[in-house]
Amino acid sequence: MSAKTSQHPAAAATAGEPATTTYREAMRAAIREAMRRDDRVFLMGEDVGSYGGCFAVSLGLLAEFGPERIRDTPLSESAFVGAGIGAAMGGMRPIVEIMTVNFSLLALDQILNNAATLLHMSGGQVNVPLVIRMTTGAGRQVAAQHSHSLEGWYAHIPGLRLVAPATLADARGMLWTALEDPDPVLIFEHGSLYNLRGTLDEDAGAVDIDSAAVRRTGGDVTVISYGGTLGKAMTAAGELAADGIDAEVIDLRTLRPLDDATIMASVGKTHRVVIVDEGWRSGSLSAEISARIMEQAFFELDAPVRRVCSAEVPIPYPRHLEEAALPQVDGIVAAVRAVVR
Amino acid sequence: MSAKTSQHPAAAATAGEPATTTYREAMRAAIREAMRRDDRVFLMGEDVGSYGGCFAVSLGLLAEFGPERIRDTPLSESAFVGAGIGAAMGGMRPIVEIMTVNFSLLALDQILNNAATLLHMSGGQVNVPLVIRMTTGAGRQVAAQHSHSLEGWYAHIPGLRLVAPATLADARGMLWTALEDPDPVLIFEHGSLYNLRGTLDEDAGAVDIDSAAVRRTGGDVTVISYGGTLGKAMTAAGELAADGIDAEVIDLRTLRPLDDATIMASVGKTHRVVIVDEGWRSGSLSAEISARIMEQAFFELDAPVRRVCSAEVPIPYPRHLEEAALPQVDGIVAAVRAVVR
Amino acid sequence: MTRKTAPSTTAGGARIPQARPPGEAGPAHRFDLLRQMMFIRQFEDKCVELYSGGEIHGFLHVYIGEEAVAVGVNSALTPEDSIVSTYREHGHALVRGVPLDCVMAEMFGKTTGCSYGRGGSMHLFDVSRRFYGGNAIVAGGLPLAVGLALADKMRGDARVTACFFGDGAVAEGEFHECMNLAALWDLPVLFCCENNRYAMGTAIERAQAQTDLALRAESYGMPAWPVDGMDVLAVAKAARLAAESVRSGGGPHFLELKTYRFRAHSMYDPDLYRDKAEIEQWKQRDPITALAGQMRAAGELTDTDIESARDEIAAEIDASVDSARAAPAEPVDDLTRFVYSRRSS
Amino acid sequence: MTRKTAPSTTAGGARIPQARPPGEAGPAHRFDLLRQMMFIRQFEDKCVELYSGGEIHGFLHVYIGEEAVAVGVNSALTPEDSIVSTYREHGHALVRGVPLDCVMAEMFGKTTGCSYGRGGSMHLFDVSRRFYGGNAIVAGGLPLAVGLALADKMRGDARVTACFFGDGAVAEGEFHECMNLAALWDLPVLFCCENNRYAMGTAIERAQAQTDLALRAESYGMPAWPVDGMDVLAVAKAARLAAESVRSGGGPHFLELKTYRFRAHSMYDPDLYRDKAEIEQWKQRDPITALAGQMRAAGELTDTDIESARDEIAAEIDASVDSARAAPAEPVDDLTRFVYSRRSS
Ligand SMILES: Cc1ncc(C[n+]2csc(CCOP(=O)(O)OP(=O)(O)O)c2C)c(N)n1
Ligand SMILES: Cc1ncc(C[n+]2csc(CCOP(=O)(O)OP(=O)(O)O)c2C)c(N)n1
Ligand SMILES: [Mg+2]
Ligand SMILES: [Mg+2]
Repeated sequence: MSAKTSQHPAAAATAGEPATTTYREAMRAAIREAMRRDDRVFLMGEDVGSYGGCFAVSLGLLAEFGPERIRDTPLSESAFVGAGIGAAMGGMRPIVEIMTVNFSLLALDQILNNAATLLHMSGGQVNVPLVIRMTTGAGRQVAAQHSHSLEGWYAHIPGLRLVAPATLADARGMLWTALEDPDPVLIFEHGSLYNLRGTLDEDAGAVDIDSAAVRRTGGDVTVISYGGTLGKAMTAAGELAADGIDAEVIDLRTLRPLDDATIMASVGKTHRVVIVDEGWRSGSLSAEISARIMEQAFFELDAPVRRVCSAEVPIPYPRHLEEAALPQVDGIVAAVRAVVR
Repeated sequence: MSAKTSQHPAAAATAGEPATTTYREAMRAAIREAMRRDDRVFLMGEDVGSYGGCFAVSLGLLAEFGPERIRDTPLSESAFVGAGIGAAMGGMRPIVEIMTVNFSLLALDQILNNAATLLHMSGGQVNVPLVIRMTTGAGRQVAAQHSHSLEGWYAHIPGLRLVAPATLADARGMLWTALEDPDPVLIFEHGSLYNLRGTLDEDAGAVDIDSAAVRRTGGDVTVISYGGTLGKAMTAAGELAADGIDAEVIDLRTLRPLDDATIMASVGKTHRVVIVDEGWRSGSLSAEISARIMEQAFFELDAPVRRVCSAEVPIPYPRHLEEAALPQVDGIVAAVRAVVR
Repeated sequence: MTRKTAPSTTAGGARIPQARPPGEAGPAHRFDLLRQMMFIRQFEDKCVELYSGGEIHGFLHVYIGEEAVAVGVNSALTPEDSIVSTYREHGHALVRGVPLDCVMAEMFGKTTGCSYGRGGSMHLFDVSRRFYGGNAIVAGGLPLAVGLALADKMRGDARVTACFFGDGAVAEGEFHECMNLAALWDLPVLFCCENNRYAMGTAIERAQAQTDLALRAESYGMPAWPVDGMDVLAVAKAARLAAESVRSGGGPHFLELKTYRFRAHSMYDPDLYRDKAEIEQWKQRDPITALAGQMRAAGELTDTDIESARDEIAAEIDASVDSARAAPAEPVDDLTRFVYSRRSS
Repeated sequence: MTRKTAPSTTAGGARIPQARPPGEAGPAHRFDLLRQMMFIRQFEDKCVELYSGGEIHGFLHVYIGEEAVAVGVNSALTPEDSIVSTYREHGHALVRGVPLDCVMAEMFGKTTGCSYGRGGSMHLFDVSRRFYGGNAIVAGGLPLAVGLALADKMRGDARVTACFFGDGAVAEGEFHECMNLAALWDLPVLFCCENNRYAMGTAIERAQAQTDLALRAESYGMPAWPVDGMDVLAVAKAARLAAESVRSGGGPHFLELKTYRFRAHSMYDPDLYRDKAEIEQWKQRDPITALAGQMRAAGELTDTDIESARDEIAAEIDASVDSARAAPAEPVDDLTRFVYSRRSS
């Protein structure tokens, strides 16, 4: 796996016929394209149809594809996720939308004990070519039960692939590649990204889902992030640059399997690392990344790896408390300063 | 929090009136004592009553306490765990038994979004003095869906306390302390321990559930383990001692909050660490421990922290493959040799 | 075990309990119910305004159109009873007696809020009034209600736990597990299904194979009746009957309260999935105008009564807004307080 | 949506389908069913022996006493249909045609096993025969069956997916969600509830508020019948009727197959929770002796027929044990193979 260097979407695209769009629209375009290309593909989940998706991702698709393929489900997370697994076993290519990661716990048994396990347990017979999309993360003042970032848990499960598109190009391009994977792929879309605006080539299409991307090159420190925190990491890097600290920013893109090569290459260059992760610190994905750097690049490190994570509290409703609980630009900047000191 | 040094149960007890017993019986004695001491305490779960508990822990208790307090439930993990939460809110002190961690996923929403969250989310009003016991771990050839070690996931959740008794004294003593906690406490009992035999003082009783224990002191390397792998770590330490490598073995005992002080004190002494964890390596509790050592004791380390974990595969049925998938004494010995090299 | 009830069916398909509660309450009682509904309505109208004005944030699910359910059911409860509700729970909290100022301050996220400002609209709590929230996971409150009732039953307390949830929740596995458990153990739970015909944008016909939810509940061997949820007197009557039966050891009961929400699911919802005509039709059955009309016809109510009630309520609500605005926000340093009981910072 | 069926009730309380399938099959068919049941029985007797002898490990859940269910239901299926089962699935796999040698080798954890030795007793798979396991999470297979049926329906394939599960599974939330989904979407699933009256040590009366499981299933608006699960001909008949209806677009059907397990739940179970007399009573209704008795009475069967069948089967089973013993174990280096399709090692 090799790292690819690409621009943060805030920067203008440089090739093709760039059009202004949003992350939401890019995701929708990806679903539409998949539905058109392969009639085994269908979208299933709560309110994906007449409501248009709880984040309006699938708005308009019901009219185009009809209720068989844009399939509203009852509030039965375990059953419809499991039905997605069964349909995938039966030859379809379902895209199952779980409104948010918060509700995915109700389907976790199906995801772990069936989707992730059937292939190995059956000795290679039962493939589950399923894609599950879900929104993750906090930041909209929706309080303790609606603000989880639990992708780290899913990244623990052998048999799954996890991706977290953080850019328009990835929102547009990861789905098709995920659908072509013979194994289950989970797509985590951070709720704060849907309105992200930028440009995307008219011919933007499938992208790899194997490698991390270096979104900003730099030599002083490596900042590792993904999904909803990439923008904060980029902003922090900008602020640090003004102070003469040159940060390299990695967007993990794929949370399982992790692209160790890209991470270690950067560590080998900068010797200092800050990991940004919206999960609660203890036991978050950031812990695994830190442990791997310990194992694979200990002697490259000039300072201990630092983590900027969420406070270990149920996310509270008031804005100032929610902000205090989540990773913020200031915290990233401070952590970087501490490691480059 | 301070570390306490104590003997592994394989060694003879030294005080009081020692009696031979098993981990299973110690656990049962703890439940019996709690039921006698506090009539708000009751035990609820699948087959805890007339079957006697799927691991025979509660055998005989139905006869003593009757079906109201030794309460068999239908196969409805989410409902009876949630009912335990509600009963705790209503003033009872329920002990809910989930047969195994594998099935606890069906109740995870209740544990995370209610048990762990209600106190904070209600601004301090709603206490949930609930104890949940469950068996964890592999080793009995029960294959992919029945061999999980997911305590690391629970250790991610703010609001929970997690303990993993690895000795007879802890099996006997942790429950009462957990019941006295105003917040939810999860007890993870490794399935391979129930037949552990040893001696226990007649007057053995409540023990702290805050601190890790140094089960073997040593100066060359720190081996951190808990629950089902403690015995393997002790055996490995014995083998290593024969080779002149003097290992300190820490039994974490409490998986959340982690007793950082005991860990870092040992690291400060040995400068070398191996963590043993039956969870799948990526994203297991071992990752968090490694990350904390990175953060708190980086400059003490003479070698990168190593982890001995389960292979990242659904646990297969055949004995030789299951053994290959789990942490074993040989692997611990090899890892220690690699870090002390 | 056999089915415990077989409610009679009227011509129109709506089934009403066969036994009748003792004599109806008088005009003062009716006026009280009316005023409670008006109170909820005006509170929520104000919340919508404050949300649009940027003073309330996050999710806001209003109950406008459904007020008769909370008011009617609550009228059958005593202060010793318990309530478990959903994210659409302003009405339940207010009629339960959670002080207006505390509810309003909670909407603002202030420390004078009934959940200390931590929860906001979806997580109102008041344990002193046995109001156990405010649960935002659909069907997530049902097991709590079952557990509260279990505690009462084990201790011999003759309490009712009223548990509110929507038609959408009926599809969740937890609903099933809880119905079975409550029926199996004969627990004192009053299940109150607020059937407003939609779960977000999903009409009940597209979510339930069996849309007669009372019939479904009955299959667990529990008395279950559909009730006109737009008629507060009907709700009050059914709830009284059911609550009395629950309280006196009759085991769990289920009320299917047929109602409708006049506004969108939440402030995020563009409400594209239902006919405007359907909404207008249901608005004709507004529970407040309906009761007011009846009372006016019976000569129990004048326009002045209504206007002065409205004005009083408006003044109370305005005052609560002022006090919420003025109330202190929680200091950031207290963020980790109450994660655990013993480690408050 | 209204209830789709109202089966008639006989005096004894057992309800049988009103319509009758066309003429019964003849003696050859009956002998075939008998032999299949004997096959399962002898296979499992051997497994118990091998377990005690330390050659089979882990969990072993035998089906002894319940054979009529798998045999009867399977007789109504075609090779194009799909099966989803539980951890008590030796019988289902064998009647489905998964080769004996492969099933036996799987018990031994050998690479010639039907799941390559990876799964053991609880996880038999044979995708070539549309046998989709072998699920050890109670009720965990139901959503898979719903999904397989959804795929068939979307593609227009006229398949039936037969989904087996126990009475205990009925209490799980997943059961409810799947019943509703299958009924709502009219999916071609044949739900086969093996009601053996116990979930491990928990008798159905202590687990289900409504022990009439067919009645419960009906509440989802799906045809549901109780069937004498000790009578293979009754099972075959009901299954044929139900499967034909499912196959021809009649939506999901539910069979409650009343049966009993003669042995403990698993090899770990000391079986302390039920009366020995109860077990003996049920053994009087052994489906194999019952059918054999009927056939003998009708002059269709001689003792020699039985003995030679038994001997043939025994020889086949012994051969399968030999071949399983001789088969290779998977090399440890292949441990991570098939975690992902593309990264086999
Ligand atoms: C388990 C779960 N799934 C999905 C959601 C998102 N959601 C919130 S409310 C709602 C609709 C619930 O409908 P209903 O139960 O009828 O209650 P109503 O909102 O109509 O009062 C949905 C889908 C959730 N909160 N929890
Ligand atoms: C979700 C879940 N909970 C608990 C168990 C443990 N367990 C295995 S089988 C069983 C009993 C199931 O009873 P039933 O559904 O009636 O099937 P039977 O064993 O009688 O065939 C239990 C409790 C499990 N495997 N899965
Ligand atoms: Mg609704
Ligand atoms: Mg059973």
